[in-house]
Order: sequence, then structure tokens, then C-alpha cells
Amino acid sequence: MTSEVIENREVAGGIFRLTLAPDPFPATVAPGQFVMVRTAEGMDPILSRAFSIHDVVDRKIRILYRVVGRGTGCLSKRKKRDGIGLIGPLGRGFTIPKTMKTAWLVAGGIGVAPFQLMIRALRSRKIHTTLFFGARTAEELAWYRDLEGQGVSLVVSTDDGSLGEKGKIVDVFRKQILQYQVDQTCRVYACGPRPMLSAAARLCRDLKVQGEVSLESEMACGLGTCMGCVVLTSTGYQRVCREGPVFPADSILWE
Amino acid sequence: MTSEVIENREVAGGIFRLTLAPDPFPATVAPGQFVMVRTAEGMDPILSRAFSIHDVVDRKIRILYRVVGRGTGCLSKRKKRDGIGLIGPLGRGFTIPKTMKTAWLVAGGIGVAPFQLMIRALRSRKIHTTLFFGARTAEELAWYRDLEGQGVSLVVSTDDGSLGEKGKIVDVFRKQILQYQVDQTCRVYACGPRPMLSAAARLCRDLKVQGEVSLESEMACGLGTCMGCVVLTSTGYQRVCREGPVFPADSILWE
Amino acid sequence: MNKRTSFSTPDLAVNIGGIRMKNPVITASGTFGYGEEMSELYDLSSLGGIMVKGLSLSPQPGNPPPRICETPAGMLNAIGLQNIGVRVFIEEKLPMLRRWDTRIIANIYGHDCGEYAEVARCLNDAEGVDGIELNISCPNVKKGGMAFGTDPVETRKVVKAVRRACRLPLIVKLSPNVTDITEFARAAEGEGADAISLINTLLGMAIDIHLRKPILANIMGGLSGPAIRPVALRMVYQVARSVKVPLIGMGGIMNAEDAVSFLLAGASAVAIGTANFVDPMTPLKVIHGIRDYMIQYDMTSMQDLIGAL
Amino acid sequence: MNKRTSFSTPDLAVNIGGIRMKNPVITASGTFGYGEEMSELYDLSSLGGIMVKGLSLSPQPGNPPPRICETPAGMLNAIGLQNIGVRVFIEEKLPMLRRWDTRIIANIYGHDCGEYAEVARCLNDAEGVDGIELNISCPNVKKGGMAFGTDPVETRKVVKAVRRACRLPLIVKLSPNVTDITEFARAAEGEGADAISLINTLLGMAIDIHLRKPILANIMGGLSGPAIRPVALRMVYQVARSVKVPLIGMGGIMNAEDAVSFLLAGASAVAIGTANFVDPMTPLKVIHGIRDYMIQYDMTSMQDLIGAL
Ligand SMILES: Cc1cc2nc3c(=O)[nH]c(=O)nc-3n(C[C@H](O)[C@H](O)[C@H](O)COP(=O)(O)OP(=O)(O)OC[C@H]3O[C@@H](n4cnc5c(N)ncnc54)[C@H](O)[C@@H]3O)c2cc1C
Ligand SMILES: Cc1cc2nc3c(=O)[nH]c(=O)nc-3n(C[C@H](O)[C@H](O)[C@H](O)COP(=O)(O)OP(=O)(O)OC[C@H]3O[C@@H](n4cnc5c(N)ncnc54)[C@H](O)[C@@H]3O)c2cc1C
Ligand SMILES: Cc1cc2nc3c(=O)[nH]c(=O)nc-3n(C[C@H](O)[C@H](O)[C@H](O)COP(=O)(O)O)c2cc1C
Ligand SMILES: Cc1cc2nc3c(=O)[nH]c(=O)nc-3n(C[C@H](O)[C@H](O)[C@H](O)COP(=O)(O)O)c2cc1C
Ligand code: FES
Ligand code: FES
Repeated sequence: MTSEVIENREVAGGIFRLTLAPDPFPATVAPGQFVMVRTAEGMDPILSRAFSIHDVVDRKIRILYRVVGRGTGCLSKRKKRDGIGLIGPLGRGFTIPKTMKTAWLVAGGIGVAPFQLMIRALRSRKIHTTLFFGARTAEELAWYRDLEGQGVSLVVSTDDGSLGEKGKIVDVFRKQILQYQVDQTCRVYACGPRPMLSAAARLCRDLKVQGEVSLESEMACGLGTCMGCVVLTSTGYQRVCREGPVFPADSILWE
Repeated sequence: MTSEVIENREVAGGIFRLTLAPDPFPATVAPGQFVMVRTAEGMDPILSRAFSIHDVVDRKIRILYRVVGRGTGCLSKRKKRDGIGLIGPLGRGFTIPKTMKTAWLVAGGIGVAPFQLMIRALRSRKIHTTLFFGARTAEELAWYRDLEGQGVSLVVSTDDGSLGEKGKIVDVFRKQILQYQVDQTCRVYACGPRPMLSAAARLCRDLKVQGEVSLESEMACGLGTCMGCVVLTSTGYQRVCREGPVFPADSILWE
Repeated sequence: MNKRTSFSTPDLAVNIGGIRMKNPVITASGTFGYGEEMSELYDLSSLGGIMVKGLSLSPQPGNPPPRICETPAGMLNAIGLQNIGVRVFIEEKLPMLRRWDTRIIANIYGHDCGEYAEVARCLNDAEGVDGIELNISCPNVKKGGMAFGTDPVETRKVVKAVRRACRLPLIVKLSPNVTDITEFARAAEGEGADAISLINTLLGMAIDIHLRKPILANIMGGLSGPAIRPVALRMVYQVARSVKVPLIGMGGIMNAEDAVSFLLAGASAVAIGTANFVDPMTPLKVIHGIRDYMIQYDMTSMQDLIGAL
Repeated sequence: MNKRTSFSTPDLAVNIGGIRMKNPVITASGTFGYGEEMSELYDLSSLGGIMVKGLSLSPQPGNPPPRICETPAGMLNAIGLQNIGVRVFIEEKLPMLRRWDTRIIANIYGHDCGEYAEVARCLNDAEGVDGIELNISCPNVKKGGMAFGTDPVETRKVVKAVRRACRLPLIVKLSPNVTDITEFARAAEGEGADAISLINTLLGMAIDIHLRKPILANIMGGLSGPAIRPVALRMVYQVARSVKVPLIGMGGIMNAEDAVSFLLAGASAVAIGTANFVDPMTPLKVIHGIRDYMIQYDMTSMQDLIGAL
């Protein structure tokens, strides 16, 4: 489907928020799902890029992205009213069991992207939610203050200690969670770099709490047909784009 | 070298005028020379496109182009302040002998592009100049009224007769030139589609008047190194980008 | 020109070595799964045919990731033919696929001639497979794959073995990683192939200069996409001039213009591969575009178009 | 890491089969003319070397136009080796070229072994040629060209003939249009080649669907540019593992990262071809970029980089 750029704003150094009006608007969108985006007109780059759905407002889809390479570089130059090709929502998002009472969201850097929509879903179910958000520098975090007004507790950390606690967000999370009594009504959701996810998965295993991780992988189709995006799980290779991107933390063989 | 887009304006349906500020500005620019332009960022399309230098104003270079394919399509989307890669001026332009008194410019369609700069050169030498300008429709011609103020006689024709005379501009030119006494102080300059150029060349031969034609060809380098752009002349294959794009009309083997 | 006044819709039907297709547009093996996912996007009955992901006798796990890597106007893949095995395909996927009014072509490979033949036999006995595409050209598995497609003697052997094992229309898919593609086409034709499809991917590689290692876990992979189109088109042109069986052309076809150029070069049908990833609607657009082209040039049947260079 | 503190500039010098170059960046044959035009744009002394446009015994008119055609991330060319002939080159172009402090490598071809040898002999006797690159891989001339590069027996013959005819360092340039590139590399090495350069262009084709004819007057042409880079890189990687002579890698190198990947794959130098058309400053940017990469990873000499996968 096609979409129109409503806004493409740099919300922090190198981090953009892109608001798209897809036509037609998809029937359902679940937190943790993603879209495949044609970052450029023409064939350079040729493959679409996957982006978590950051938010849905007013029949618009938002994605949050960091400019790292060719695809995101092109995307950052798209202007208001440009048309952008889009497929989605795709994949399996986060699951929120009926009995759940407490959600811990652990985000590393741009891994925070899917949690805006997730927070909306959790709040509508009145689930007690804490977002642990780690980034390299204060600047990457500062813009995210809007989240504070949304009824979630926010714990932040930076690698350099320039804002919030100093250190890796998983370590901060570990310290805090150890003070809780965890049970089946709690769940951990993590999105970020792979080392962070595997650390979060280990923590979940140690604490015997259910965890879900949102993975990234090189994708060609995003639809499940190319078999390019697989990750090794306890049941063999699974497609990140179809069986994921969200997997039970304990199903991934982190090696 | 790089250049900054100052303006990229659609002056008629599908015809754009692009004003570029090159850095550094070239030492010399002669009418009939061209520039190689990187129409897109990235590699789609990968080759630069050649465009005649349409005009030079205020240390800016102007080109006039019609959107026909991928390259010109991309170019039409470049916005003010964008950076565009550029090489030039390149090639050999029109020659204006000292003894010249009368210039007949014959332009077909977008082939009118180099003649704006040419008219400036001719006028500064006080050479009596007539521009024969043919196009498919009135719209392609109408915007060019600015030329009328510049001290040149303007004769126009359209394929459908919607403006000026009806028919091919070479035929219109033939009819008029037959009324003149041609000698060595007259010269014909033609730019446009190949059939028009070969017709103009035949006319020059018949009337024994010197003619120069500006050719197009598929170009890779524009510099003379790839040997891709050759045209068959009486002295063998010559590079349009180096020995041309302007050739003596009688040197080309039109086949 | 006068035909134009009749406004008759051109007939896009083709017969590829016994497989009758309503139009010449097929989806290439490995780029369309078993059709399941794509059926969520559009009606698969629009397609001339579907070439399913390469099937082997037993299920295969495939190569470790990273399996794909983007390249200029193309991509490398080293999937390693991960698949569910021919038996599970027949039981679980084929019934679903049969619901669509399109031709189902099973792409197969084996580790040796016996295995190739065995896979073909299974499909022959199953209900609802319209043809077999013999993949002797996959660069991403050690045994069974490119070795068969880069040695004419091996090509002959494997085609002969499969030819004996099944009565289904047999398409042999050639590797472009050879000096003279026509030699392999003639070998396949000589052993009774009903059609030839070309090209599979070009063997390529990419390196991560910061990690200082190949990007693909498998080191090398197969290059596909528009980058390889000029090579594919050249091979189709060459092969069309050296065999009589119909050809299915593929390699970097992104739109109807590309498809028409393959048909003009001598292919009787085309397959869309990598383009499915770039725009999943490509096959439908190609079908419409071929029709428009035929109308523009007053062509009434595919015979007017195929090889009309 | 501790080396970093010395801030020593890395040494980019390489020795390619006896040709000592100040840096490993060469301009590829046929994409740089005889250097004349490019010398208007920058100081050619910055280059490691220049491979001049293919030279034959007598001047050649080349193929009729159209000779080039853009393709996705690449281009086809069928120049047909238009050139001024080796004697005119020696008399008119070489003296000018010698003014630059860079290595001049003469790319040569002939219609038969005798002619190849004769061209080599002319260059051997001339003053100021640093090496010979034997083009046995041009797809755009009927005789003399690809035929030599796609048959190992022919390859051996022509390399032997040229080896005998001249004492200059001899580089053999391989065709990628073969099943097993290492076979040709070993053949060249066996006959005394001092270095191997690869790859030449892939044979390709494009069609104008409205005129219904090939775009190139020559029908087929050679595909170059980033589109072919994965294939070129793979071949360099394979050949580096099967011969001992140094390699010059080329094929779609557009920037320093690309060049570094070829060096890591095992090339001792790189040549820039099509990129000269896209951005004539590419060779200079590549030289600087390689230096920056070496500084970043504390490499002091090219030995730290070549083959360091
Ligand atoms: C399911 C899924 C969801 C994603 N959601 C988001 C999101 O919400 N926001 C966002 O910014 N990105 C997200 N990504 C990553 C995104 O798809 C791009 O891969 C990434 O932005 C780099 O694209 P590029 O074209 O700019 O870089 P490329 O030119 O492809 O690569 C440039 C550099 O980036 C590195 N790189 C490549 N792929 C990735 C990757 N997947 N992650 C990190 N670095 C990479 C490469 O190693 C290379 O060094 C997601 C990926 C997946 C699979
Ligand atoms: C010396 C020189 C000067 C030129 N000056 C101008 C100029 O002042 N203004 C201008 O608009 N164009 C000019 N051109 C043509 C220009 O370089 C482009 O080739 C042309 O605009 C098409 O580019 P494209 O990328 O849009 O089309 P492409 O995608 O390359 O081609 C699309 C279609 O356009 C046709 N086409 C390709 N090349 C040409 C061509 N050279 N002329 C006409 N049709 C072509 C193709 O056959 C194809 O059907 C000049 C060319 C040369 C060699
Ligand atoms: C991800 C991927 C998987 C593929 N898997 C197979 C396969 O299983 N069997 C096969 O014969 N070809 C396979 N191919 C090759 C394609 O069918 C096709 O021949 C090739 O990609 C060239 O066409 P394209 O450029 O349009 O993709 C695969 C290609 C890709 C990109
Ligand atoms: C226009 C053109 C002309 C070429 N002429 C020659 C030639 O005369 N001799 C030769 O050995 N290679 C020739 N080549 C091949 C290049 O030297 C190089 O091997 C090939 O283009 C791959 O590198 P690239 O992708 O960087 O261009 C030519 C290539 C191009 C594009
Ligand atoms: S991206 Fe193609 S299967 Fe997941
Ligand atoms: S365009 Fe390369 S020589 Fe003219």
C-alpha cells in the first residue's frame, strides 16, 4: 500500500519520528508489529527496511528511527506529502495475557520504538507499567519526556551517566526487579541490541518471570517467503518477520 | 564539483529550468558546451546526464530540461538548497567567426536549451540573429516569449499549428532562408532531434552556407575517456563529448 | 493498425512444455514460499503459475544466519534451501495451493541423482502438481546443487534420472555460473527436458570490512535482482537460439518492460523473483503491463510477442 | 592500540609482480583513456598506476554506436576496443604520460597469439612502460578477446607467447564469464604471469522493447559497475586462495569501503573503472579512504591489510 508523509521530524540528534497516513488504513495494529518501508524512490537501496510501529494516532502510523545507513539516510530526506510505499502491519507483536498486572518494558536506544504503542495498550488494560529506558547519551533520552505524562513509571540510564543512572539499562532493571516479588502476573518486554536482549532473557530465566523479546534481523521480504531473516530457536530456525519479531525470551538460543 | 540548487522551476508542462550555483564557478563557459549532472543522490540512475548550458547569470548556471525518463524524473524532484554533483563546462561549443554578421538558430523542442546563452554571445557581438523555434505544441513555446525582448527575431512553429506556423521548423526555416542572399558572413546553428539536424545539414549543403549542429549521444563519462558517445564523421568515429557536441554540419555522416 | 479497431483483448495463454498457463507470469522459486503468505495479499489465481520453494527428500534446516545481504540493485542469499521436505509439502501445503486456479510447479533438488529422482517420484504420485522444476543450480548447498549445473556430464545424468522417474512436465533450471550456457541447455534438452528456466543466481560475496569477515555465514551466496538482469537477458537470448524447447526467463525482472524484453529475447514465460520482495504486487503489475504492451502493438497472442526481436 | 600513539602514516606502497606502486589504487583500462583528459581534473601523480585503454597492433575503429547503455547499478559497453594502435600510443601518448610520477600499465590485445606477442614486443622496446596487462577477456570483439579467456588451453598459449616476447612485468586479466575462474588463474600463473587482474566485464544485453531490438549495435556488451561487485569480490576471494602471484581486484569499486573489501579478500591492489564516470575523483577518495581505514585499525603497511579476512 502507499502512504503519505504527514511529518518527518528529527526529535533528537539523528533520531527521527515519521508520521504516515497509509491508504487504506490497516484493519488491526498490535503493539510490537512492524512495517516494511520503501525508504527511497527507485532502487537504491533496493530492499525495504523494517520498522516497529511506534504509535498509531488518528489513523496515522508513526515510526521512530535512527539514521545509521543508506536506508535510514534516504528516509530522513523524505518530505511532507511525499508518497512512501509500505507493507504492514506484519509479524507477531507482544502478547498481553488477561491475568497480567505488571509490565516491565526494557528498551535500549532506538529499541524504545515499539513501546509507545505498547504503553497505550497496557494503559487501556490498566496494567501497572514501568519503562526502563537506556541510551548512550542524555540527548537520546531527553526528547522522550512526553512519556512521563502517560501513566507509566520511567527509569532511565545513560552509558555516560549524563542523565538518569549511569550504566546499562539491563543492570539498572536487574537491581530494581530484585526488590519485587515476581509471579505469573508479571511480564518483561525487551527491545534493543542483541546483547541487551540476551541479558534480559537470562534475567527472566533466573527470576522465573515470563519475558518477551523483540528481535531484529536482515530482512528481504518481511512477509515470510524468503527465509532470510531466521533466528535459531529451541524449535529450529524461525522467521523473525513471521513467527516474530517478538519471541518468548526463553525460546531463543542466544549461543 | 558540487553545486547548490537555487531554483528548479517547471516553466511549461514537463519542462524545467534548473538554476545551479557551482562551487567553484568555472573559469570559462562557452555557448554550446554542456555539463554532466548527477540527477539523483545514490546510484539510481548511476550515470550522470548531459545537459546543455542554457544560460549563465550571476555566477549561476542554468539548464533547461524536459522530463522524459528516470534521470530527468529524479532531477525534477531536487529542491532548493539541495546539493547536486556537476562536471563542466565540457566539450566544444558553437564557433562564432570574427567576420560573421548573420546567425540563424534552428531549435527543435528542448534543443532550444543552448541558444539562450548563444543569443547573449551573438548579441554582445552585434550579430543579427533569428531564432527558428519549433515545438510540438503551443505550450512548449509560450513560456519562451522572454526571448523576444532580447533583440533577436523569433520565428516559431508547432506540429499542430496551435502557435506560429504549422509544421516542422526546418521547413519554415527553409522557406525563409531561400529569400536571403547567403554568403560567408552567415551561419546556421541547429540543435534538436537527429532528423531535424540532418535536414538542417542538407539545407546548409544545398545553400552552401556554413552550419553547425549540436548532437546528442549516450554518454557515460562526458570527459572523453570511455569512447562510448561516438558519432560517425568524415574522419571516423568522433566523441560527441570531446570533439563535439557541436560539429560542422557537413562533417557528420548522417547515413 | 487496423487490428486495433477490433479492440480484442490479447490472449496471454502459453504452453510451457505441456503446462498450460493463463498468462506467462510465474513467481520464482524461493521468493514466494509455498504461496500461503502471499495469498493474504492477493488472489493467486491471477498468476500463470507458482514455482514453490525448493523441495528435498527430507526437511532441511538451511544455513545459519546471516543469510541475506543487500547489494547494489540486488541481494545475496544463502538460505541453504531450508524446506519442509517433499512429503510434508504434499500433505500440508499442496491441498491449500490447489485451491487457486493456477499452475503449481515444484522446484526440487537432491544430493545425488537417486535423491533427485526420488523427490520427483513422490511428486509424480501426488495429486495436483503441474510440473517439476529441477534446480541443478543452487549455489548455496555443498552437495546437490551447483555441481550438477556446472558440469554438462552431471547435468545429463541428473536430467536423465529425473526424466525416468516421473511423467510430469520437466523444467530444468540452469546455473548462470558457466562459460557456455547453451551447452547446458542442449544437454538438458537432449535428455528430455520439456522446458528450460534460466537464470538462477550468480555466485557472489560481500565482506564486512569492520568485522573483517564475510557478511553471509555461508561466505558466498547467490546474487539476484535487477543487477543481474543484463546477464540473464543475454543468456535467454543465447539459449533461445540453440534449443527448441520453451524457455522461462528470469533474473531481475522488476516490471512489465523488463518482462517484455525477456519475451522478446525468446522466453515463452517469465518468473518474478526478487521483485516480490521489493513490491509484492509486481506479478500482477507485470501481467497487466504485458497486456497493455500487446494492445499497444496490436499483438493478439503470445506468439506475436515471444522472440519477436 | 599502542601503535596508535605513534601516529605514523601508514605506508600504502605495494609491489605488484615487480611493479612498485606508491599506493594500491590504479585506474582500470578503458575507463581513463590515455590519461590526457583526466590530467585536466587532477594530478595523476597521486595514482598508484594507470592502466591505459586496450592497445592493438594497428588502430581500430571500434564498434558502431550505440555503444553504451545504462543498467541497474551498472552499464553495458561495447566499445569494440577503439584505439590508436600501439605505435601511435608509444609515440604520441606515452611521452605525455611519463610526465606523471605513476606507473603506466599498457593493456593489450590481439587477434591471435602472434599479434598479442607483437604488441608486447613493441611496448618492451619502448621507454617508459612499467608493465603489461594482457586483456584476454574483452567480450566486445569477435576474435582476440574473450575466446582466449574462456578456454584454458588458449589462455596458456597466449600467456606463453607474450611472456616470451617481453621482459616487462606481465599481468593477465581474466574473464569472469567462466565456470571456474581459478582454473584460468592457475593457467596464467603456470605460464609465468607476474600478476593477475580480475574481473573484466560480464557479458550482458539490453533490449529496447519499443524498437524491438538490442540497445547496443553490437547486440551484447560488457556489464560493469557496482552491480557486478559481489561477483568480482567472490572471484578475487577464490583466486587469492589458489595462486601465489599478487592480484589486482576490480569490478564495481565505488569507494574506499569497496576497495578495502577487495584488499581483505586477497587483492594486493585495486582498479577503479566505471566509478571514474560516476565521480572522476573516486581514485583519490579511495586512496584517502584506504589510508583512513588503516589508521583506524592500526595498520602500518599494506601487508596488514591484504588478505586480512
Ligand atoms: C523487526 C524490525 C524492526 C525494526 N524497527 C526499527 C525501528 O523501530 N527503528 C529503527 O531505527 N530501526 C529499526 N529496525 C532496523 C531497520 O530495519 C534498519 O535495518 C536500520 O535502521 C538500518 O538501516 P539502514 O538502511 O539505515 O542501514 P544499512 O545501510 O542497511 O546499514 C548501515 C549500518 O547499519 C547496520 N545495520 C544494518 N541493519 C541493522 C539493524 N537491523 N539494526 C541495527 N543496525 C543495522 C549495518 O551493520 C551497517 O553498519 C528494525 C529492524 C527489524 C528487523
Ligand atoms: C550533449 C548533450 C546535451 C544535452 N542537453 C540536454 C538539454 O539541454 N536538455 C535536455 O532535456 N536534455 C538534454 N540532453 C539529453 C539528456 O542528457 C538526457 O539523456 C535526457 O534528458 C533523458 O534522460 P533521462 O534519464 O530522463 O531518460 P532515460 O531514463 O535515460 O531515458 C528515458 C527515455 O528517454 C530516451 N532518451 C535517452 N537519452 C535521450 C537523449 N539523449 N535525448 C532524448 N531522449 C533520450 C530514451 O530512449 C528513453 O526512452 C542532452 C544530451 C547530450 C548528450
Ligand atoms: C531468497 C531466494 C531464495 C531462492 N531460492 C531458490 C530455490 O529454492 N530454488 C531455486 O531454483 N531458485 C531459488 N532462487 C533463485 C530464484 O528463483 C531466481 O532464479 C533468481 O533469484 C533470479 O531471479 P530474480 O533476480 O528475479 O530474483 C532463490 C532466490 C532468492 C532471492
Ligand atoms: C567503457 C569501458 C571500456 C573498457 N575497456 C577495456 C579495455 O580496453 N581493456 C580491458 O582490459 N578492460 C576494459 N574494460 C573493463 C574495465 O577495465 C574493468 O575490468 C571492468 O569495467 C570492471 O570494473 P568496473 O566495474 O570498476 O568498471 C572497460 C570497461 C568499460 C566500462
Ligand atoms: S524477511 Fe523474508 S522470511 Fe522473513
Ligand atoms: S561520454 Fe565518454 S567518451 Fe564521450
